[in-house]
Amino acid sequence: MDKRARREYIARRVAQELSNGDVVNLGIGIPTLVANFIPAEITVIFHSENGFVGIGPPPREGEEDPDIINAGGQFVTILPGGAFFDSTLSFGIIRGGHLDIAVLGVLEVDAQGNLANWTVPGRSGPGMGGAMDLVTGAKRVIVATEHTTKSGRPKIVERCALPLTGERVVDLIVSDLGVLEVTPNGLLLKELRPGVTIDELQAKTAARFSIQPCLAAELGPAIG
Amino acid sequence: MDKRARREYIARRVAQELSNGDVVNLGIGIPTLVANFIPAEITVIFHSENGFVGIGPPPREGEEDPDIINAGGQFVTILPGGAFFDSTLSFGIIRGGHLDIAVLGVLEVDAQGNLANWTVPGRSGPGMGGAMDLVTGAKRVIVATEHTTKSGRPKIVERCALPLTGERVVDLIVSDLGVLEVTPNGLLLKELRPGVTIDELQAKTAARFSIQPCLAAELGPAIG
Amino acid sequence: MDKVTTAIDAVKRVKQGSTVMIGGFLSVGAPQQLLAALAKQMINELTIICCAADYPQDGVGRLISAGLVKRAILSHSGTNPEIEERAAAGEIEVEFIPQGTLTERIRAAGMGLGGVLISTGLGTAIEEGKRTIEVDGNSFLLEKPLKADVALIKAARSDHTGNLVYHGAARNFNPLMATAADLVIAEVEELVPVGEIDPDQVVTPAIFVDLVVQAKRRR
Amino acid sequence: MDKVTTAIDAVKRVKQGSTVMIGGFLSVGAPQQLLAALAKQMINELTIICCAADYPQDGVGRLISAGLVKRAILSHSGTNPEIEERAAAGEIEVEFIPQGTLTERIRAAGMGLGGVLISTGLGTAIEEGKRTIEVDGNSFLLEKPLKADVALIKAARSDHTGNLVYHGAARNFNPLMATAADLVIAEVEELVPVGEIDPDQVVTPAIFVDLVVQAKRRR
Repeated sequence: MDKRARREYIARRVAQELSNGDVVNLGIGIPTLVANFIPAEITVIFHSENGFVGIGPPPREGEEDPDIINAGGQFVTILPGGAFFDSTLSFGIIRGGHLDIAVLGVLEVDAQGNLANWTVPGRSGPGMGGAMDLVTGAKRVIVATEHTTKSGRPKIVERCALPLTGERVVDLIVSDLGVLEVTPNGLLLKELRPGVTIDELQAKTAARFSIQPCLAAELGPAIG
Repeated sequence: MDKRARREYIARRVAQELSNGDVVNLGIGIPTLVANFIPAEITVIFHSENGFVGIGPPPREGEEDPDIINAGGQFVTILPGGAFFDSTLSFGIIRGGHLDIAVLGVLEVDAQGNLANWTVPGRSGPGMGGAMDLVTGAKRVIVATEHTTKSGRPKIVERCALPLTGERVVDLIVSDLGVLEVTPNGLLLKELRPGVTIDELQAKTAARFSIQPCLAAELGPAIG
Repeated sequence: MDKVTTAIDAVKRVKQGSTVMIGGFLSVGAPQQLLAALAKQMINELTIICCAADYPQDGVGRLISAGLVKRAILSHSGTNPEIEERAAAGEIEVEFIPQGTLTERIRAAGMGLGGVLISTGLGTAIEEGKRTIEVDGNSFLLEKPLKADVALIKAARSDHTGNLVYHGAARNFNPLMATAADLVIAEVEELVPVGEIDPDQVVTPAIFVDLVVQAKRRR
Repeated sequence: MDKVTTAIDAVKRVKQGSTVMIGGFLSVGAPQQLLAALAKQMINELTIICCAADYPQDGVGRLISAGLVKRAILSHSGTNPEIEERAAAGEIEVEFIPQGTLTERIRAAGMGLGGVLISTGLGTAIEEGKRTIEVDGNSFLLEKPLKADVALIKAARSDHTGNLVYHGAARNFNPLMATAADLVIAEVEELVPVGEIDPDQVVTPAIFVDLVVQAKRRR
């Protein structure tokens, strides 16, 4: 599977977590791709933390409105039924429990649901932007990430070493190898991507995890 | 002087305290009359705590907009350049230092600038409404009141006996007998209404006050 | 998602003993039709959170007159002698909150704040039972968020998904209450198709609104 | 009161060492003409409060590139390598605040709150130096109001007294900053006579605005 296919797999799998009517914020990178895979039978409302709900598709060339960008700075559109507002209301939506799901990428995520994605030691920037608000405020936080860094280092770890974005905030981790839930008892593997072996996932994960009983049964008596 | 003349005297005198561009909130009763006496050379913006700036004159009969009332529940109009807003912004204007002057009536006001105007013991109501916010938030609080109650009891007292609306909040007291400033050293009589004697004012005031030097000089060497 | 329903069906979602926020200021901007429907359903033991007690049989006064209110949290009751009589008789427990503090406490619930620091009421009876917090040498009262099970609000105009626009001083508490309740029911004077309200002019975005009921415009 | 003036005359009111709030999100909604005028005036030693560092020579990046900024309080700088270089060189002191906390701190100053309680940043580096307050068993950080000497903001439309209307995502921090500075200067794309803006549609009432400067509309 090439990089593009891996990223699309993750986005498509995250999209299955969404329900009709959900208000959803998608972070930059893989999370943004989720919008392309929303099941046809549901309507989801996308929130842009710079001040609107109802993000639509990118405008046609020459039809860009310079005042309508997403939080990543790209030209977008607003759908009929959308609304603009100021930044206090935008973050009030996030903090006040009005945002059903936030989907974000990470540098590291750990077995307790801690998440690090905003800075590395020794750099002054780039700042957390709205990431801390999103992970703290969203009713459900889904991490959408490749399972390892480019150099093959695991991103899912026993305990984050990088400065945290949020403490015990992650609910679900969707990677190109599988789906792990963060439970009070630690990580629970719920799915393997078809074709991925438990050995491969285990080798690329730097945290302990248990295996959901029905998946364990599928995998055979030797596992779990 | 009849009651109406006394009330108009107070309102007219309060109006002289306003400056061009001031944002002003007028309470119910005598304070409302202040709007009738704004000097022609200045523009004052009236704030209505139920959600707008730019209170205009009452509508002609039959032209009432049922959604445009003042905080006393009477039909009013909005002037060109006015704006409607919600109650958080309306009280944010008051609390945030954007309201230059609040003019209110009182049950009692005392030598320390404490003010009581919202309730009497033994009653459940009627509640403070926006009065506590107004006296705490306005940059300058002017009390506009008849000097005594209907039964002749002084309203300006050494120490309020009634439940307070605000502590050390009053800047100026304008009554039908004169004008008193609340200073860190207590009350300072700044003006007597023409025709009122210092003895009359003293007899009807239940608080100590000093007399502003230039007024004392006018009144003669025996006083002050 | 079309959220339009009838007043009666909407208020059936209010349960006995619910905490209900009600928009309006002296009944201007009050959801009169929803209140009438609620009074008709005789859902009682309510705790109401509102700006003022309005008038007998008008605005929230409709619920008070119908005997459905157990507790009222509000800033002013002077226009409604019935609530004062019922309070004196021990039928209604009344809690007064300064109006500006009430607005911020509702907003705090809606915007996910743990509380706000306000100086209004320092040195008065309002201090009782509240924590005082010093910040840089100044004292403030710690005011907690105020949430409700249901908000009954009123707007001038809505699309079928609940994007709301208000008119005049009827806006008042409605936009804040829309953010601070588990279920938000909006009574609206005019109902338009989705896309007709300019997204720059929406005051309450549809994501805050659960049900929309069309009212007759009074004028 | 006509508050219309030129960009150059308006920014002369900004003094060396001032704290300046600047609207905009990645330069959308930034008062470009006011920023250009300020950079031209070479008023330096500024503390800026803004959402992000925008881009080199664009938005607040104009002030950073011109070397006028001593301290920056913001939520994100990733789009502007120059601020990171200057921070590394010790020329600019940078303080990062979570974006939603930044919005509430600015609003708290504007609305006269002594502070707000926010859970964002608990368990992270953001906790450092902040008081933790427990409310009903939950922990929150006490976040203080954030005020400025001057706010430079941008709106789509204004009348001559400064009633402001915004367009699209260019609204962002502008309405809140309008409430939280001693002097508020608004750059506006379109200027109309008083009375032309529907009082129901005003977002920032003129009482918050001191000076209005007409900008060229970009499109």
